[in-house]
Amino acid sequence: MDSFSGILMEAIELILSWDSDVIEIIMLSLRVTLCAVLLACVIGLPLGAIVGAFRFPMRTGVVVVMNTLMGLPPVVVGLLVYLMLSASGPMGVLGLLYTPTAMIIAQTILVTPIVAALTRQVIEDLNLEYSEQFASLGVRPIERIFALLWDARYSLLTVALAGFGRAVAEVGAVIIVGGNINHVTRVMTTTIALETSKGNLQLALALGLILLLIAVVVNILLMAIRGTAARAAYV
Amino acid sequence: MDSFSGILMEAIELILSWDSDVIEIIMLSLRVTLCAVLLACVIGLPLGAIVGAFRFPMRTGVVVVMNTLMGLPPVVVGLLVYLMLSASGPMGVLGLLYTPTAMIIAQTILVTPIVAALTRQVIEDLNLEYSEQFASLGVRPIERIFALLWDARYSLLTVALAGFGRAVAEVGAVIIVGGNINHVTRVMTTTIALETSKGNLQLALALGLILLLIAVVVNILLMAIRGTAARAAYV
Amino acid sequence: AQDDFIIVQSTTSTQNSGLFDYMLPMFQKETGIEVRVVAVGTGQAIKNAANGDGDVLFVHAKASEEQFVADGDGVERSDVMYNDFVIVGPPSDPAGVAGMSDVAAAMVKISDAGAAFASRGDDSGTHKAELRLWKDAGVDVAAASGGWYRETGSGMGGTLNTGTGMDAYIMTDRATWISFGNKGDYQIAVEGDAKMFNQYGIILVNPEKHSNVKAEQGQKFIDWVLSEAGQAVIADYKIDGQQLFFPNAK
Amino acid sequence: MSEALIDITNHKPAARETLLSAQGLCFDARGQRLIDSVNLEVATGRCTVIMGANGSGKSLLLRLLHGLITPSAGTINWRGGSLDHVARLQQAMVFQRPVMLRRSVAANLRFALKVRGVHGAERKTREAEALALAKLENLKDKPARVLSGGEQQRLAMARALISTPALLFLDEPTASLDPASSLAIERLIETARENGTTIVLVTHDAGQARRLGDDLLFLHNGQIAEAGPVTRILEAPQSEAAQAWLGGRIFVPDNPKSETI
Amino acid sequence: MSEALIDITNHKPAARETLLSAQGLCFDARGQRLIDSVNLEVATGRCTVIMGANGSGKSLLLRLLHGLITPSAGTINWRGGSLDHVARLQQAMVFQRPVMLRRSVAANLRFALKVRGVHGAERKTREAEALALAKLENLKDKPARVLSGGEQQRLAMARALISTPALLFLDEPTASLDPASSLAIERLIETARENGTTIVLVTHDAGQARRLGDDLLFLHNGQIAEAGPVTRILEAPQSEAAQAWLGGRIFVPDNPKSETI
Ligand SMILES: Nc1ncnc2c1ncn2[C@@H]1O[C@H](COP(=O)(O)OP(=O)(O)OP(=O)(O)O)[C@@H](O)[C@H]1O
Ligand SMILES: Nc1ncnc2c1ncn2[C@@H]1O[C@H](COP(=O)(O)OP(=O)(O)OP(=O)(O)O)[C@@H](O)[C@H]1O
Ligand SMILES: [Mg+2]
Ligand SMILES: [Mg+2]
Repeated sequence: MDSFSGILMEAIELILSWDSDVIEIIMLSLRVTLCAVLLACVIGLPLGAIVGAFRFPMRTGVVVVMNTLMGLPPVVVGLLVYLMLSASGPMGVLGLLYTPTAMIIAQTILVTPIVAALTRQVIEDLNLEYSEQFASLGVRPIERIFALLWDARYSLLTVALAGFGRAVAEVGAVIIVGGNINHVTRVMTTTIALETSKGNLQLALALGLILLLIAVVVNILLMAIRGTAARAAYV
Repeated sequence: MDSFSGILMEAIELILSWDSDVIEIIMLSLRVTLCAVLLACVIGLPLGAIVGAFRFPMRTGVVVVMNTLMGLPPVVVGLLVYLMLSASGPMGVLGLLYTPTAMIIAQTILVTPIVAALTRQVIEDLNLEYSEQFASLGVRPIERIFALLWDARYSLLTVALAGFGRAVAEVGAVIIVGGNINHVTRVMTTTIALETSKGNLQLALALGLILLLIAVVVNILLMAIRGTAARAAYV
Repeated sequence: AQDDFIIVQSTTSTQNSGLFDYMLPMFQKETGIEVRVVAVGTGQAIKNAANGDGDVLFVHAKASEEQFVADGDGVERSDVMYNDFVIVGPPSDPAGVAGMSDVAAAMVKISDAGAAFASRGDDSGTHKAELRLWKDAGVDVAAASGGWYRETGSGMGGTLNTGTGMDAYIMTDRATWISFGNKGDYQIAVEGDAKMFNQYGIILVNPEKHSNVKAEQGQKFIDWVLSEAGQAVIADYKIDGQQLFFPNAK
Repeated sequence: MSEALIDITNHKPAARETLLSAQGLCFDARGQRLIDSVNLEVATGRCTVIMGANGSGKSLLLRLLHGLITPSAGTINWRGGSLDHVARLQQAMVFQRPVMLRRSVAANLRFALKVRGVHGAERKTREAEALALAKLENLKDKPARVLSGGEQQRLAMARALISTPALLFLDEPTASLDPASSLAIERLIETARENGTTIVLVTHDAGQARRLGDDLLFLHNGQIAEAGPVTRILEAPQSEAAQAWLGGRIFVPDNPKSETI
Repeated sequence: MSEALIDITNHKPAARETLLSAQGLCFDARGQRLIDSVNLEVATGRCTVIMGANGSGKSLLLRLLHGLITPSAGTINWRGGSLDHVARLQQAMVFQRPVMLRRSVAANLRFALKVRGVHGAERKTREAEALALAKLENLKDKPARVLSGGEQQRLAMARALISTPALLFLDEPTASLDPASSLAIERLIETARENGTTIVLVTHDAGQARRLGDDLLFLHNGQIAEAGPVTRILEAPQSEAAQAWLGGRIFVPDNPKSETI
């Protein structure tokens, strides 16, 4: 075993020697992650906003469930999706097991509660300020949800980034439903797990660094969009 | 293979047949998770609040880094902690590898960025309202951080729960630094992964359900505390 | 064709050795069939195959494999190749077993010395073989679990990472060991006992039970692996000049 | 609708259609009765002024009448029916502390129109009109939340008027306005009345009450201490509460004594 | 300190120590010059009134002088030195829109004392005094954010006074107060002056300016249009801006015409 810093050095070197296999894996990681986060936002943002903006019976129960589901164990989600998509499962005929689509489904299930629960909190705080004004204007429920989401968009960016962070780093669910098949469903995190189990710790760390770099780039892009927009319109 | 619902039924049955080994695993899971979340809050809340409340050079950079670190891959964190704590690593002499302490360290590293990044957003939103009043009162930076954290405590509860969700469901890091050693470092998630690899899907799902139940209980407890306090003092 | 592929459920030890990366491109070149390998724990691989989520099962746990066929989940089991298990240990050799070839005696020594031993503890083929060896040696490891006997509940690679980190003895298959990248200064301590034989088998998943099984292509793969050409490819696969698997198809 | 103007001068409660009424209205919070058995009628076209000390419950009463909070007891009638979503769309309110959406000034106005399904060219025209009314043309692209206190109050007024409500609740709409803007806003209120809008106005300014109001409700500790025509109450209050309040008349702005200390 | 009272009557700028001064103060936002080359001096013990139309920059100027925002150009001097944290601790401000911490009324007051290191028995006494001053004893355990508009304004005043500042900035402190509360607040301001506190007051109420002010700054579009003794400017404004503003005198509250329309 090399020294700690030695391994880091080697990791950086490995990053510099670009490789077509690595690029393929990175692209699939990005595709799966971004699709899942997008889907999670499409479902989780309105859901969180509804729970955050309205009072209804059993609301506290819903909030507890949403908060709890932030702790869905990836392996459990992976297993459930596997059982659904397995040839002997109810959706087996679709033949989705061991495809990127299956991975997107699993990740969406994992990330949606995170997006929804955090959105609920953000929208609840904003709604405290807006609700009477909205009621006075006669804003209908759907418009209200959209208006709250729109006005909270800069705070919600952080929520989406939390979802992205979870999805991009996730391995437990995608390895079960994707199978970590070379050139088909191998992504960054499953590769890192594989190389770790092969004892190639340097390579695993190098890939981890690349993964973080990708996350940095995504974050910078989003912050840049936010920054420009904020300067123009937000207070 | 049983049907999907059959497996769920079996899982529930398994839960009902309580077992001393299972209890040991649950207690360790709770201990590791709660310690890690506590530590992550102790570090992440003030950190997030500082970045949320103050302007300083390179602040955007810090925000990007914080947001990015929400996507720290657990396996990478596990490896880094492993290399730090391994006998040949810089902190090898402490003999912490394959102890619950190592798992707490790894989870703290994973959860702290989540707590910090989300806290940053919550505090930034509140600070928008408070900052001039605080400046006028001559509130010193440290008091300011504490006052903001205190007044945002109900929103921050959701942040802490997001951290709890991540920690309680996490397997990739703890299995590397803890080793999933029976009776020593075996927790719920590593057990679920193990049973899955053995093909005992029913058992894995049953354990997953128990894990979620634990998360529900923790959530309900915290919501109850919040509910009572909120009725007394908060608007 | 785009979807001219089969799924092989296999184990991490086969995958980690690099054999598939070496062998499968040759098969695809010859037949045009892409082989997608899902490498998981032995138990999980068998379960997945029993669910019909694969066309071919390629593992090393003979008793379970025969049960798989007996349950009607598989068509027929064939021996493919073998390698052997070894016990690796730290250079300090706390139990003084280095160089031994009598595995039972070595295990007794380890147990008597209370030297750390890392077991996979995951019901995998390797784990089952290890338990059998302990039993032969007359050591009750269940009682020592959590003490010197440490069940890591991980795959072979994870157990090697963990075991080397705690200066424990570890039983592993030779192929995984040779290709393992995190050996540190570990060395093989015990090898050469006939009891440490590790047989791999291959089974076509029963298409009568699971209509989605691509029986034709799956059988083609099995036939190729068992053919002289396939067996030669297995024998040719070497790391650092060492042969990892020894073909023994009948 | 020009009848409404006549009322301003003769200040007599005319027998006319009741637009909004409340019976036995109560509101409790934290175990305290904050609004206590309020009965009232607001007739179409009139301007009802609500006065009372700080904390007497004026804003709470408006929020109850506007249906923003649910009464603990009592009923509210709107045109003889109940106060539902459709009724709310015919009302508007200017809050004591304006709530500005995190958008530009124009977008704040646009939002109120969008909610009422006003689109396209009409929206543009009405938006421009409202900006002109509130003298906010120069500020229309600014984020609403950076406006000065008075500018925000004017924007809130414009946003409420833009929907041409049948009933307009105004909670101290000129509190932080300069005299010229106050004048402009009072003119706007009069114009709205001429167009048929009924007004319920909370103010601390007796002069304003006299200028704009027909009827006056004097609130004290959540109860109506006195109700009647504005001039009558301001000149000859009968309830102790109103007398005491007006006893602070040294500070009712139109008293010359207020200039010497 | 009783000298200060004399000034109220003779309204002559006395030659005394300058507490706060600004030279060439400018503030830009969104490419607009909002405060433009303001020079001013605030002498110890005096009450300087700032008037001007909505949006003329009164609140911005207070925030600049209080050091809450950084000027784009110009300098501010506090007792001849710079405006640092220590200086800020000697100042206090009542904002136009009070910011209430999410705590009880008493805790809001307590917070201001804690910040200044006042603890134990003294804190209790001063807290009780402040509650009494602002007539908030009955409300002391309520969450500050459910208070009525006027109650919040009184709490903000109490919170500012509790630290016995050398300089007190007041941004329309009586805008939403009833006449009796306004009187009480004006009394509080006078008491503070007697105790040596210098006042800078923004108001739209000419009567209040006359009652409380020594010097007047008239702001127009971010510039000082006119400065001088309060009575002189209110009676004989020289700048066009002030003339125009006072030309709306039909709405300056002490004009009897304001009662008839
Ligand atoms: N949610 C609440 N919980 C407890 N008390 C409340 C709540 N809302 C309002 N109050 C109290 O009810 C009283 C009346 O409040 P309201 O805002 O109606 O006063 P107001 O007459 O409008 O006063 P102002 O002239 O100061 O605006 C106040 O004392 C306030 O503290
Ligand atoms: N951050 C900002 N960005 C752009 N414009 C601003 C900003 N802050 C204030 N303004 C503008 O500056 C002008 C002056 O604002 P200020 O709040 O000082 O007015 P004011 O004199 O206090 O008015 P009022 O009597 O209504 O309180 C306003 O037109 C306002 O829209
Ligand atoms: Mg009010
Ligand atoms: Mg202002």
